[in-house]
Amino acid sequence: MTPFATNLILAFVWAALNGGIGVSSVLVGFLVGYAVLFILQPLFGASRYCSSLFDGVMLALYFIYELIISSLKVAWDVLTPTHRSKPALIAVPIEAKTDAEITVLANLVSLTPGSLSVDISEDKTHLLVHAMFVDDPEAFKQELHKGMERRVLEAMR
Amino acid sequence: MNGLLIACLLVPMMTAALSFILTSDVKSRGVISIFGSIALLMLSFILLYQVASGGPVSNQMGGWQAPMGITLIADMLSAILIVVTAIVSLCVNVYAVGDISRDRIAGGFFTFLNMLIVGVVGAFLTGDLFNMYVWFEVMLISSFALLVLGGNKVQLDGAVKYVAINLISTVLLLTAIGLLYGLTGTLNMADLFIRVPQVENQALVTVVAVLFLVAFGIKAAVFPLYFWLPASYHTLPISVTAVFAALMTKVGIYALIRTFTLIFPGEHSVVDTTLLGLGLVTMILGVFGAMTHSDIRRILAFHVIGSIGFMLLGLGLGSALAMGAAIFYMVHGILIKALLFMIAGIVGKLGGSFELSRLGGLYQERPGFSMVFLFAALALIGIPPLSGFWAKLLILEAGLHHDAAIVITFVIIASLLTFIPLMRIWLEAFWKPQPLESGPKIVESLDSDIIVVENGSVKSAVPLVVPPNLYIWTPVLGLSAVMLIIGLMPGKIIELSDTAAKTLIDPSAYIDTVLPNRSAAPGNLNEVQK
Amino acid sequence: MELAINIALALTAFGIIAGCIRMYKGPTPADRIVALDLITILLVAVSSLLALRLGNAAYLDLGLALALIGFLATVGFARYLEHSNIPVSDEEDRALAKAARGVNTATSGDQTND
Amino acid sequence: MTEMIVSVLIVLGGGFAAIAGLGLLRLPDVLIRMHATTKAGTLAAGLIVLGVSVYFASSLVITKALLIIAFLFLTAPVGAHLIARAVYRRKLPLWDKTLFDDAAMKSTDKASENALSDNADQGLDK
Amino acid sequence: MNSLIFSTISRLLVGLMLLFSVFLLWRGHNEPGGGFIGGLVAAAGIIVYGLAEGPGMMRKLLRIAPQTLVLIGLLTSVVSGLLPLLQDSSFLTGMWLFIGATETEKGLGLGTPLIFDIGVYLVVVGGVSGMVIALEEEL
Amino acid sequence: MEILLSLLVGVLMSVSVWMLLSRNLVKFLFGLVLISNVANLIIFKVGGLTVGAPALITDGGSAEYANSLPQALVLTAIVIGFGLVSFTLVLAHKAYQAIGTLNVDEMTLAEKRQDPADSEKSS
Amino acid sequence: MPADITSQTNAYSNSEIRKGINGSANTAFACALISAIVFFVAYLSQVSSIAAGTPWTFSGEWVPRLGVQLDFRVDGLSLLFGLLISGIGILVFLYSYGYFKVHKGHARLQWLLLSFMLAMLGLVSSDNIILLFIFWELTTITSFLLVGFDHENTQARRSALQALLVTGGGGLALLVGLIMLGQASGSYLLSEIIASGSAVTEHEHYPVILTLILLGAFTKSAQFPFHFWLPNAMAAPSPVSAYLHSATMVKAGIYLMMRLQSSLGGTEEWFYALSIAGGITAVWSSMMALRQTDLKLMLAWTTVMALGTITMFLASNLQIAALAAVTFLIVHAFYKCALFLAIGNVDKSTGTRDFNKLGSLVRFMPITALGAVLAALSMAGFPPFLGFIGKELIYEGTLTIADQPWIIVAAAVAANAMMVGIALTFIFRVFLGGESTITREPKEVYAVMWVGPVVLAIAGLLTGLLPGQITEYVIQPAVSSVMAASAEVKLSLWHGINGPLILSIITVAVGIMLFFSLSIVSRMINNLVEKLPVVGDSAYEFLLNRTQFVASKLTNRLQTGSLSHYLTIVFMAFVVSVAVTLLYHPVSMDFDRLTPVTPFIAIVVFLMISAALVLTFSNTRLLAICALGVVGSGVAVLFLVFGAIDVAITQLMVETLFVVLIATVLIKLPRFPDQTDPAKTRGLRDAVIAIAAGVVMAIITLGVSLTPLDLTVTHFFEENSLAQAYGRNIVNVILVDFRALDTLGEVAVVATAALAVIALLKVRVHAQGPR
Ligand code: NA
Ligand code: NA
Repeated sequence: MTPFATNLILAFVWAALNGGIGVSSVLVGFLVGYAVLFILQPLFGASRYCSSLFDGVMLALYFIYELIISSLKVAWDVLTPTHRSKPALIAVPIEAKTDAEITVLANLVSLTPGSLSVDISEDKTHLLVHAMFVDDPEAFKQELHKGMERRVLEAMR
Repeated sequence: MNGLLIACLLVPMMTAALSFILTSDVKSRGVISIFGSIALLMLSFILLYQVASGGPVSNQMGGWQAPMGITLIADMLSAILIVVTAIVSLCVNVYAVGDISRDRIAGGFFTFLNMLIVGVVGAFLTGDLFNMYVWFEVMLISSFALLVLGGNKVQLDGAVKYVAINLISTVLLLTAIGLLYGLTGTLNMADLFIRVPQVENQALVTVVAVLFLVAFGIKAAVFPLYFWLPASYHTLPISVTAVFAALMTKVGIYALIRTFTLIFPGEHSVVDTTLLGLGLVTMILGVFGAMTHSDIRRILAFHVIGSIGFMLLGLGLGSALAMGAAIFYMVHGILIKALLFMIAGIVGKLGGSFELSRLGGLYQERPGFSMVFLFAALALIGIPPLSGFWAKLLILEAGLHHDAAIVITFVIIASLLTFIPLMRIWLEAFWKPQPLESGPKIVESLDSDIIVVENGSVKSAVPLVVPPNLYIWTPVLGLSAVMLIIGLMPGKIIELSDTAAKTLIDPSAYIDTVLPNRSAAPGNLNEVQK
Repeated sequence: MELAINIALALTAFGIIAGCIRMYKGPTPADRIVALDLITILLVAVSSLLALRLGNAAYLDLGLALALIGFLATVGFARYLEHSNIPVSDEEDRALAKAARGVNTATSGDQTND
Repeated sequence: MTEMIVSVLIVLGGGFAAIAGLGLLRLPDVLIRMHATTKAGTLAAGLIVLGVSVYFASSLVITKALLIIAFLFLTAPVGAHLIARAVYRRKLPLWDKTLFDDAAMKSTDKASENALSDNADQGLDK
Repeated sequence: MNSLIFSTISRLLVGLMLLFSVFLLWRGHNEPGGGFIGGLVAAAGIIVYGLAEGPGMMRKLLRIAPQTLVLIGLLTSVVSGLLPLLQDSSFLTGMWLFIGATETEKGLGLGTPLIFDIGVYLVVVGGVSGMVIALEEEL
Repeated sequence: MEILLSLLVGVLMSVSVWMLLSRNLVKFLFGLVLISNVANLIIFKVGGLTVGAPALITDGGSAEYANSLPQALVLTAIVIGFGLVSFTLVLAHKAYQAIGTLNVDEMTLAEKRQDPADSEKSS
Repeated sequence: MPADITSQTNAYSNSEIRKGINGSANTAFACALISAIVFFVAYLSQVSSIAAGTPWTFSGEWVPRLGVQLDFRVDGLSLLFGLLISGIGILVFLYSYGYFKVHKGHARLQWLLLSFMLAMLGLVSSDNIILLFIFWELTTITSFLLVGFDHENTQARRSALQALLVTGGGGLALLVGLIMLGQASGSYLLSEIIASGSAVTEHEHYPVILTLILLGAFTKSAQFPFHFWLPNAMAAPSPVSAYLHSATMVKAGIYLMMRLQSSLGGTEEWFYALSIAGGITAVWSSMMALRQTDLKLMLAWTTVMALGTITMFLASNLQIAALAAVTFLIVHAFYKCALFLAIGNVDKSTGTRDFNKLGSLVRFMPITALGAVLAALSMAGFPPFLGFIGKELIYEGTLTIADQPWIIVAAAVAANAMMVGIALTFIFRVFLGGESTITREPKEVYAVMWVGPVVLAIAGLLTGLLPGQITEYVIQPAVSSVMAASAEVKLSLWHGINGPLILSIITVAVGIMLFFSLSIVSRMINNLVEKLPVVGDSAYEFLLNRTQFVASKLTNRLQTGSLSHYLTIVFMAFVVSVAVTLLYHPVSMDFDRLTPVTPFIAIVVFLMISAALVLTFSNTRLLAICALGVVGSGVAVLFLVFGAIDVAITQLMVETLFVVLIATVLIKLPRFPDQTDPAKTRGLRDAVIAIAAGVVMAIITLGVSLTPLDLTVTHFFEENSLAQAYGRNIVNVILVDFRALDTLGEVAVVATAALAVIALLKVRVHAQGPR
């Protein structure tokens, strides 16, 4: 996506926020969006920013689904009188290389039922995960590596 | 002249901003600031002229009529005080160029100084109680900034107390204003004059009045609320102390005068008696404090408190005569405090210390400068025909007029005791020969970056004691000249003070200026007056 | 509808109270931060419910602002937790306090600090 | 109909809010509690906000609601991560049934351990 | 904070927050919001970014010294108040310009109060982020 | 309602004064934040309480609005309070750095006692 | 820095600098001398017209509001003083020129003396009492500077301060007294006050006025118990002592009493006050004079004695008393000034003033000796000097006025005998006889230095021989002024053998005896003095130290340096003042106006109160912050519920931002100290103050919220927000339009706070900074 497109999106978001897609509000929205982009210039190249924004929106939708599942599971554990959990802190080796990949992976892990990203090793090779229901750590690692991580990498590469 | 009042406010504000933005050069900032203060001085004289010739001047902000919009109004009291503020501002600005270190200026010294003036002028000009709170805060935060700028540990220690106690006062003030709004539904001070007597629950009005007394009492450094002042003033660079000593507490006094003449006049005689009593105690304790200390700055700081007591007497006695005396005393007090602190700064620069035991020989070394100090000290003590004498004479006359024997007695005692600390400065710093001490000693720091360590004759740190320069002498001599003129020709200022006092006692001109259509209002002015 | 709002408010209020209790009990600073985080998020819920109840969508603006700014608080606290010298639990805190008092009394006799 | 949907959404949201609170109270250690708050709490707020947007059904309100949800879902996992990381690095006490398999993180550990011992000293030095 | 996840997300957030802040500023005259709230949101965005990336990046983001930004904001407010003096009204009197006004619709209202609010916004953004930058740099 | 809120004001006032009087500067700071809240609450409360009628003019909406003036005052006060409290916070930090304590009773550098004996000696 | 000053001090030996000094000193001397001559001549030119009853007057405007105008009026009394001041001034300036020729402070001294003379002349010529006071104070200040002239000497500094405090304090009393006098008589003009006759003595405030004015006069004229400063003031150089402490300044009090005698006198109060003070002063100072071996001190004490004597005479309102006082005043001015100057010459030449070490100075400094001996003879009251006439008048007066003549007469004889004794000591143990133990050979002084004593001594002789002129032109007009009625007086050396003459003879006899037994007498007096209670100097010292002590104690007790102490007092003041007000003005409450409580609010309030209590007892910082956060959020929720959305948003954001800031800062701050063992009483006191503060605040808030609120202003905003300010958010419109000035100030606060914080954070703190 070009910066212009991003700008256009921002313009429409603005117009929507202002309660109606009209000529004047889109125009103002475009100006505001341009200002925001201008301000953000030093952060990174505009194209980089655009893709991040797009992924963000897409992944957000995915999160919602995952979130509902995980919440229900936690709710179950909270509401039943006994704690069935077998918590563990597991350093899972990861393949994800870029910051964006790692971030998405980590956040997805956090929103997945029963797991929470805790830390990333300094060399970015391991993701420390706190899991609520772990019987076998190695199995857990495999599952995360093969399941979640592959899906994320496929989506992003 | 729609813009005159607001110009008095905006000139220092824009000076504050522009001096910082336009340049990072230390001297240029000072020059911009000096020009700003000259502009303010000119404006203030125009204002005084207008008020003197045509009565109170007012302007509604945003064009919204009173009591809805905020009123800026200058009556005689405000106009006088703004002129005096502008004089102090100009003097301190010039002095600061020669005195303040580069670090402090880089940190925004002139911005803060001008913002302080904004707050002071705003407080003097506003006709709206909440707006007054806002200007008080502008003044307060600027003073905080000046207080800590480039600070060493002693300065920070003093700042903690200053900040803490003043913040309490701020909160109490805000509460009091809120409560008064809850009782009357208005914040306009002229409108309050009309509405306060209409409040059914007068007991609550009295309670709120007491809250105001406490809140402004802290600002004005009234006993037993003055602790912040001697805790901090002596830790500051002289330029800052000069402007603090001259203006900060006087704004509190102004607020007390304004509140208790306009909003809670007459019938709250309990408050008046209390003010009188507090004034007496403050006066004596101020002098006692000055007698206790041997650091020139601390001596003078306590004198600031002592003079607060004098000013309260005028308000406490409550007549136009007494109020006029208090206003004259205020003018004298503001200028003489600024002058004395600036002189103390020169003493520090010449003698390398503010501690009397380490000073000496200045009379021999600098006879001319000694005379300037002596002149200022005698003016403070109230030796005729200097300004302090007229202030004292006015207060004594007012006191005698009221047959207030206790007041007279206290004034006499305080005046007599005032001799002791000031003459001690003279005896020790000027007359006494320079002490020659042996052994290592740390000469007091005059500024954050000036530390002198002496061991016998060997100085083991760089003595950065700056000799006074033209920037420092000019305001001192200029202000001395002003004081001399006031002393020799006090008539005009006494006349203006009397006019101001009359406007305070009978605020109908003030009210009419703010609320020209008030005849429709139910409050009958004549009933409310004393 | 009215009932639903009241039930939802009550349940959310319960969540907030639970958060307050956890905040009070600790025992680790992290527990408190987590509790504060939850309270912030639930305040977003409360403001939305108030929008419903008072029939004014303007209350949603508060939710929006809170959602943004609440994150800032969490980040700030997390950093505080990670970098500060605060004890990791109330127990450690008490132990440290006791030790500090011991040192105090050992060195400076009658001096009491509070 | 709208009212029905709104009611369901907000009561459900309220329910999750209560569960999050309950979880915070009942679960054994801070990391496990975070599972409850980050997930159930975020969901609770999201559902209720959604309910509000359904009720008002204007583009402005919907945009606002979506923005709230987006903000929450972007920030919740990050916030959780930061707190959890601090818990881990500061070695806060965890439930004794917790299994540790974090050998690969040692490099990160070293630094924080030093920091911790320094801090402990500071703690005494008041 | 030196967290990869945090810094990645913070870049995203700061954009959203700035946009939202301008929205709040713009709508403040008619809906909840205004210069102060908008400024705070913007500052919060900048702070989030700063916490993730360090104070140096915050300075880079602001481009001019925060003190200057603050004072420019103050001057903006002052100047917005001075404009009406040109047509001999009092300080801070609102002056309005309606773009695309018709008989029924007032159109897009631009007034000195908005400029005033922009000044407030700038002061808050500069002030709050400046404080945090200074604090971060000092610690 | 009035009694309940007055009770709240009273309790909060007491707690803030208690905190302000504590010897620890950080506690003082907390007390300061709290007492600012009390002041704001008082202004807000004495300005009259109207449930759920934001001072936003809607076309054809009811003419009943919550009292807008105290709101504006409180808003101003909050902002000002923020400025002051932030400053105080940083001051506490710097003071600790310089003086090495947060105990206000130990912060007496600026006011060295002047003994009567001392002053006699020097005169 | 200190080193520089010593080098500067030494640098005065440098001849170039000396030339510079002489240059400026010559200018000063010329100014002083010319002024004195001009004034003297001017006064002389007025003599005949004033003697004829036409005073010289001048009126100018100054500060009409205060009634302080430039009113001058020279009548007989003023003329007498004016002649003395300017005439003696000429001699003293001349003398000083020689005395200080090479002194570094010569110019300064001449200027000071000139200022003093002008102040003194102003004092005696003012017709306006406030103007008189202004000059009065100026003499105090100039004399302070003159007494402390030798300022590097500790004793000089102490004496100067003492003189200043005593006379300055008296001056303050005098000021009040004069204002009251003005108010009582309805005028600040002396001529009108005097003309108003007994109006003042019949006024209800008369005793107060009298007391205050006499306090001023007594301190200035060194009357008991304020006499002590005068001998101490002898730390001043000789010409200063001669001028100020014998001839002029100390007579200012006398002048005032003479001036006001006609309006304040004639009452019992006046009589007893003056006669008792004067009597004690005379007797006490006579004794003290006999103790001294330092000639200058001896003279100083005799001055005090003379002042006492004059005061005693002024007690009576008889003409003979006034005559005696006026005459003695002149006599005393002549001989005392001459003697002081002579002693100055002796001191200068020999380096000592101890009469035991001096002797037969006539051989070395004959001219000085001539002047001194003639003056001493006048002092002893030998004919044909004016002193003789003065003494005769004293006896005549004593015999006339005293109720109990024999006691007073005895006292007068004793005092005069002492004078004789001392005069003989001067003559025979210093100048004409006696043994000298000094090592260096004294030389006669410059002409300018002996001209003073000689002229004055001769004046004493000539006026004694030919009293007619001085009586007609000076004494009679002066007495008329004192009496406020034209007086007819005649002076002559010989009155025939009468009571006074017999007393004079007795006096001389006793005096001679005294001269021979001086050492015994002084030892006896010394023994006596040791047994007497503390007076004078030590009382002053005691009072000063005590005041200083109390001041320090009180200041240190209040200004402890501890913030918690300050805050405790501040809050106590707040609680007590409000509580007392509430007690005296009970607040009535209209409970019908209460609105019902909703459960939601109740829960919020409950949570807030709980959180506040947690905050009170929290020992961990994080818990405290969290509790604070809960309270803050609760406040926000309350704002929200009651329709303040903007405020709520702001509150929450500010709260959060603050929490972030505090969390950042707390990283670097120490944890809360342990509070398990707080000082119990302190905790209790704090708790009481805190609870009381809460209670009063709750009561006030409740009271105010139950008061109906006038919503005019708010309604105006609501009506005009959209219509005239084009905004729907009323709160925002208030902020940016209706009350935009508040917001401007608020923005200024935020801007300044930000700048301040940034600047503060840049401060480099030196852990071992300056103390
Ligand atoms: Na002051
Ligand atoms: Na009054």
